[in-house]
Amino acid sequence: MVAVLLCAIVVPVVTGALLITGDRFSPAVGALTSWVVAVLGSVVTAACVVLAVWRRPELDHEWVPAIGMRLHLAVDGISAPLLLLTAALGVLVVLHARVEPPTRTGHGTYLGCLLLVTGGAIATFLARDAILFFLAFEIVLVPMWLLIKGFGDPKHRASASAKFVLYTVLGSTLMLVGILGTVYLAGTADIDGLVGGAGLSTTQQTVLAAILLIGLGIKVPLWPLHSWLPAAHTAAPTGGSVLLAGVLLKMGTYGIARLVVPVLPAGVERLAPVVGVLAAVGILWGGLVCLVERSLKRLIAWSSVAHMGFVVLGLMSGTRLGLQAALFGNIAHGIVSALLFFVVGGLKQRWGGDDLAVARASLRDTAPRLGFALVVGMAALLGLPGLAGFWGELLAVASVWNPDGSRPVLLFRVLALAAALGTVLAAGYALRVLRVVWAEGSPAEQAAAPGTPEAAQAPRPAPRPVDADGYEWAVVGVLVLGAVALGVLPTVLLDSTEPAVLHLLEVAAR
Amino acid sequence: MNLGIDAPVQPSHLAILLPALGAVVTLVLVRRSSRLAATIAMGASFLGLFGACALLAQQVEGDVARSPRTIGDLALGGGVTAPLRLLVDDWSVLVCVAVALVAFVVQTFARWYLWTDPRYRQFAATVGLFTAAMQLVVLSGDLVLTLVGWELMGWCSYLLIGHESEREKARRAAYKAFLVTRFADAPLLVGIAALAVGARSTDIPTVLRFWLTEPHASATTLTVAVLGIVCGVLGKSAQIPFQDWLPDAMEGPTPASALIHAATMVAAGTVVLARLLPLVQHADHVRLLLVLLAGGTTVVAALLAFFQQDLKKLLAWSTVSQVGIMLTALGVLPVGSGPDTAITHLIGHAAFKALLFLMFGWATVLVGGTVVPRISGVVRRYPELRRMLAVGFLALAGVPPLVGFVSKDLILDSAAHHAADGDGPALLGLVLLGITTVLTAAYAMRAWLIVHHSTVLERRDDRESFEDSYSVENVGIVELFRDSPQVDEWGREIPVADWVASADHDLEPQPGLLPSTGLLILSFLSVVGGAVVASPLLDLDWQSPDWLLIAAALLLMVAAALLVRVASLGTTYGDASERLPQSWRLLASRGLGVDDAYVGLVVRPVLALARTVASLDARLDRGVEATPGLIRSLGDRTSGVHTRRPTSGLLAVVGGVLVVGVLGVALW
Amino acid sequence: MIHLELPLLLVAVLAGTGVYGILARRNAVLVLIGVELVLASAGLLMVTMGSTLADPLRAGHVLTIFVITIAAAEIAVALALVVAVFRARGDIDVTRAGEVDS
Amino acid sequence: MNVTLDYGVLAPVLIPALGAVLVLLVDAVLPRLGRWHWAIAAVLLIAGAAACVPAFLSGSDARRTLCLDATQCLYVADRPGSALQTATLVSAAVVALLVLPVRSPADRTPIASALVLTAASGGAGVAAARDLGSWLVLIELATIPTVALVAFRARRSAVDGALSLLTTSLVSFAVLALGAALWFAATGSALLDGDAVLAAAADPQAKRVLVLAVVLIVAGLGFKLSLVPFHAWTPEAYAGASVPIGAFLAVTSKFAALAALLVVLRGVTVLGAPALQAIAVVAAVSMTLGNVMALRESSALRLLAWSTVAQAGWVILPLATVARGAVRAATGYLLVYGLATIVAFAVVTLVAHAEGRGRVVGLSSYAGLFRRRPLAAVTLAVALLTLAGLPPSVVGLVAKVLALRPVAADGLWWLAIVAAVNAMLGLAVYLRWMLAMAGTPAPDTVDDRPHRLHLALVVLGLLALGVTSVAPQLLLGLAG
Repeated sequence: MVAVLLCAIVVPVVTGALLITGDRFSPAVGALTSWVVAVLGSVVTAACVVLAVWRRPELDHEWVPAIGMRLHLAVDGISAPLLLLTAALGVLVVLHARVEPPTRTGHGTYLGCLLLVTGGAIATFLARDAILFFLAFEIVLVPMWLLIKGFGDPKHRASASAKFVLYTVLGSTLMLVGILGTVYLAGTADIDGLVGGAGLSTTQQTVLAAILLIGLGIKVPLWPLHSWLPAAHTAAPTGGSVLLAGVLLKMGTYGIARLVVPVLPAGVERLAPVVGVLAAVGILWGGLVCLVERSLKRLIAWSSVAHMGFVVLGLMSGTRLGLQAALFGNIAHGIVSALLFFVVGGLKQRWGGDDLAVARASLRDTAPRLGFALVVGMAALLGLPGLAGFWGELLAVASVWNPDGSRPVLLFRVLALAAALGTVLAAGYALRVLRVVWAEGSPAEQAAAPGTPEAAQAPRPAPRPVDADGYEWAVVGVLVLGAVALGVLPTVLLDSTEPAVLHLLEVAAR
Repeated sequence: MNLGIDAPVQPSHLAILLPALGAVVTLVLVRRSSRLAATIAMGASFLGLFGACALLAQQVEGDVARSPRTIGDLALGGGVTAPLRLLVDDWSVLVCVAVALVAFVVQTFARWYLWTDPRYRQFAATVGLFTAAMQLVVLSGDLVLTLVGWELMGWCSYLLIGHESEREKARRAAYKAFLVTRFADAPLLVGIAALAVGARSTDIPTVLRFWLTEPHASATTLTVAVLGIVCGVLGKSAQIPFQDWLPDAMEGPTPASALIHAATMVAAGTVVLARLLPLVQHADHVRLLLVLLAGGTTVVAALLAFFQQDLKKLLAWSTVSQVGIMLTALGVLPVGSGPDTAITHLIGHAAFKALLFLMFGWATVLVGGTVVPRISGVVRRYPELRRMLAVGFLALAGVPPLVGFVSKDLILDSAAHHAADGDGPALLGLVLLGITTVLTAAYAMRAWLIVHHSTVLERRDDRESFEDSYSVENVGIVELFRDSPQVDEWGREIPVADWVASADHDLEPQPGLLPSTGLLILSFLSVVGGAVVASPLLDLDWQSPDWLLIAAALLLMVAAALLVRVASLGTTYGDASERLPQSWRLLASRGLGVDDAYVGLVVRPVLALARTVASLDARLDRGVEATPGLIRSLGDRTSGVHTRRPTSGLLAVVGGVLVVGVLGVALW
Repeated sequence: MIHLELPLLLVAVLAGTGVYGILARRNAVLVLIGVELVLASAGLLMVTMGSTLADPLRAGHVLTIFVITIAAAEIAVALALVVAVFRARGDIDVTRAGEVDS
Repeated sequence: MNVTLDYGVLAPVLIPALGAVLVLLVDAVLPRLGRWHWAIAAVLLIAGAAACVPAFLSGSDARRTLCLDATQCLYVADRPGSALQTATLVSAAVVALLVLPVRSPADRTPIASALVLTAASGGAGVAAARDLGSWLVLIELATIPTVALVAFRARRSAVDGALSLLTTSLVSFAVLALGAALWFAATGSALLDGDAVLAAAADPQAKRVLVLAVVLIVAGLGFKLSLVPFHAWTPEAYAGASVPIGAFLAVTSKFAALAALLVVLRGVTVLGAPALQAIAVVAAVSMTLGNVMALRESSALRLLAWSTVAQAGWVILPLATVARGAVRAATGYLLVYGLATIVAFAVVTLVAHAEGRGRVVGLSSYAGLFRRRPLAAVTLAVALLTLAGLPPSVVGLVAKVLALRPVAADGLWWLAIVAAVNAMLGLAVYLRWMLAMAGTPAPDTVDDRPHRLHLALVVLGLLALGVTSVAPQLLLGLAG
């Protein structure tokens, strides 16, 4: 069973590397072959992940004693949902690549990068050694950079990719500093062994927590460290956006939930008000920007800033409820943002741009399936019950209203109010999008659409059907189902994370 | 329904799930066929009604499952429990049946009304979901479930109001409805969180027990929480200051309006507040505020209703007013008494308001609109509308012995009793309710006089000649509105078409058997529904009415009605409000300009703030993007030092030795 | 036993002069001479200290000889390079090197 | 006085030293041997490296010889020292192999190979030297030949670079000599071991002199490590020298320099002294300046030079602390740096040999390398990512962890944050080059086949990077 753990990481990484290598030959390996290999790779990976989640094996092996890094992989209730999400999104983005191939040659590289990102994320969620966690954290960087740089929107990709990779590497190196400090002072790199402060003084914990939170905050992203995110999303190809929003951002909050909250409780206690305020500002900031943002893809990216604010708020409340809320919010946002980016990515390619100010035929008439998916996504975004987004936000607000006794209650109540206002803003921008894209317009304008200057100058690689069908509809449909399932039966996820959360906080409190 | 008390599926589940299931099946399985969609939707709705009736039967027999499970406890880490159970008690069962009934009638009517609509499928599904959400709120025994149903209703109302999204007005109205209610929901969310987290449970009985009996429960927190909940209720029930979304919501198809106004959306506020009534009674300041706002709304809305030039809008404002009555009723109750008066009014209102809306929908199909000039005299022209419209208006006005009278009188009675005990809010409520009763009678009379106006035939023919003529300029404007022979474009007289003049209306659209039956049931209930007060399910003191109060109210109502009748004499459309200044009517039809206030006070500032934030963020972004340039210029500056000459290197070496030496010796 | 002050003063003067020579001279050979002066000061310091300490290995003196040897080797290489520079450029001005990039 | 002598232990130093003589002798006997001198040199260097192998087998015991008594030995090769010796010799061997195919005047080959051998011998020796005298001699033995090696290219830029290198090295040597004299003055001993230091530390006056001595020595070695502000020669020399000699300067010399620095610091750390703030400042400034300058550099060789400056900062980063394992960390980082850099130079040599030097100088001339020479380009990319410390090159990442660990452990937060910022800047530097490789190629591509030996070395380098990425301990374990 232990082999499953290794396979879950090695299979996507090796398949990805092979695909990239295949592209280097001349003539390059065919697009279809690459795709089939990638699908196989991602499916095997997903199977491994499912097995690992089911059987919960553990691997603990010496790897690099020089830096005290062990090859320690395991699954628990906190990482299991994220692992499943990652594996599922890994399969979906690869499937979707058939519908929306990269705009230039290099299928193998594109698919390989997707797999590498998936593999890196899986490694991150599996890692139980703090330094190994950092290593896995870094694996996704270069492939993601390549995705944006090589396959992104030609207009923005140069600066966006640079911003992404440099910002993130700064964050992760800061995180490394924090991890190393913690590991050295605690005397162990084992994540479970670190839980509970490991005898660090409050000052030490505060400094370390600050460094870690800044580092991870860039990844999350926490306001005001967010400015790489909208740019990266605007430029990234659809698959890249999906992985970025659905997986990469989660690594930041997962890191906070794993390495900061339980490990440095005293430090978090001191910093919680500051971080909480930043998160709340992020919620409002993101929501407000979304109200006036004209690029649809950017708008979704901004909404991520706002939604990750809820997750961070939950984490900062210091209660079990808050942690549960954050973990739920993480998964929910993963599904919803992935869904939205698939839809919006498809729309952007069909429209040849994603400016909301351009008049187009209403989606509900021209492309009812895409329209339906967009409606579900937007409804989930504004936290509609019955869809995934609701529970995370509700629980986050509840946890922030009554934070842990060590937090300033009044301030946190104000934050809860701000978060509640954030849901109103979310409704504002989600419905704004629906009003413009889904409901407005008349079929007569459709004929004029291809002739608009925006459409003329954008590259149009292959004509796509007006509405989603085939793989695209399957991919989108699976995510819609996921969003509904999680919204109707939140207990499935909450039950799976609860024991781990209780265990974590119990050990931390000891 | 032979279900054991511990069976996993209870009638309460069925009442909620079946309409939702119908919606899902309609959306997922039905591709094109409206017929299939209608069958499924109506079937599901009927089964939901059946479930509700089964629940009622069980309740009456007393072997009902009091708190059935739903999806199980939420695992929240132990700090707060969320059992997510339903709560079945006397009044909720009654409301449940009323909701199911109205929903079923609306579904059948919509099948007729929206027969040619290409989006009928979505409409039917949304109505199903809407019903399920409302039933969830009605039967919810858990704050979280209440919130779930509550928000879902908001969403469904968004979809229904924006059904005809080709029209900008519909889109705007839908957007506005959702945003206004959502805005009011933010405090509700916080309030629910505060209540639940304080009581460490979201179970409503537990929450009530905690806040009412626990000595160390903070009164301030309770006040804040209840304030939040009342705020949410005011939003959903379209009370001041959130009232303006509801009249706009008339942009939705009429069946949707019937659903929103009669049994679901706006009534949900009453249901939730009735559930949490003990808490409201506990927080005295909030109760006063509630009475003030809801009572004020009843009066203002009734006045506005009187001035409306679109009778559908009149009905909308009347809903606002009537829901205000329910909320006021909750506010004037003495501590410890149940919400049964308000619930009675809710049920009665559901019946007659649904009836009125659907009848107006029918009338719209016949005459093409509900603005006064169009609908004036519709009853004369289509007598089949007469009886049921009359029942509806009488019930609305509160004429004995119709249901409106019964429930309103009970409310007045309880307010009077409580006011007599010296309760301030009750006294305030009594006064406001009294005014409203009179005003209600007045606007109901006005509406009836308009639809009953007799001169409609001639004007209708004028209009038809106007519409049929090829070029408008050939038809003098004077001729248009005079009882003159109609001419074609060459000035020749044209004969009045036979079918227009004849009384035979077979060619006019008629609702089918099912919708007609539904309307009949509704009108029946509007007449005899008052009997519900005698049921054992409601704890009402109906046997000892205050005859003096009834007499006074009736007298005032009759006086108002007479005044309206007198005022309507000699007007073009039988519209009593024509006697009043045009500017008043304009102001009223714009809802007192509250929409402008929303835009000016909330929308514009928020958008301005959003733009500021966006530009700030752009600045931040530029700051980040300037970093490479900064580094480059730093490099350029340092490159000035690197002359590539050995001497500069030597200088650096010596300087470095000095610096390092000083540093080393000083800091060691 | 002579006092240590005088030799140490000489060490300082030599080192200072050497550094001045290194910094102020443009002629490569003169720069070399500056370096030699600093090395001489180092040697002198070692000899001085070696003579005051009772070191069985006579390390001070040995070190001085080492330094002188290394300096000689360096100067050999340096002069060879100076010749090469002169051949390539026609002068041995250290401030003008690197003006043209190939 | 009896001095023990163990030739086996001394072999890593003696074999290349004698090898230099041997090469010259062979040249005297067989004057037309030409480039085969390089092969002889490579074999000898490998043999020298092989002589180090017992140090890694025998466990933790340091190998010592030339002992005066039981405790005082003039030659001690401990684990990090042996690692640096091996690395010095192996890298010199690789340089020799890289030079081998390059055409050059026949009379220069033996001299150049003898110089490489000599410098390698000095570098190997300095790692184990434990007394001031041999330390000074060996470090200059490792330095002076490089001046000649740079000048050998005989272009004007090479001569200029050599002059820059020479003047800086002379001044640095003067500083070193002064430092050595002060050390001697403070401790009264020519030995670089802890006892004498402890004795000197007891006397506050002597301690002050000792500190000055240490600081001067650090400054003198800073030149060799290309630390700011002793770095000015680096870009000139790299740009001037032939590409393989650039590799020699960038790798072999650095190993020797760190070995020399460690010898001194190892003696000082017994003081349990507070962190060497001077080293911290120098490290921070080196990293920052190196990266900033590299960011605006348009020549690949100069970029590598500036990258060396920045990496030197990373190398001495752990030495600014007194944390356990600082020495091992610095050694480990340098080993990884050396591996990555020599692989990068190997790729540049390959391209330069196949397409001409003009096609490797400007960054823009790398355009299309990914299409033109996928293998070389991928290898170079991996090497650059190793330097940047990012996966897929795990070993580079591990090295970064290794270097930051003592800093974080010691709580030098400001330094850690500067390092984090520099990790970002460094990535920008290397990504620039990688982006240049990804661009579309210039039309006038000279596409000669690369020399087989170069190709083999590049493949070997890629393999080495790959293997060490899977098992970084193979490389880092050398340092103990």
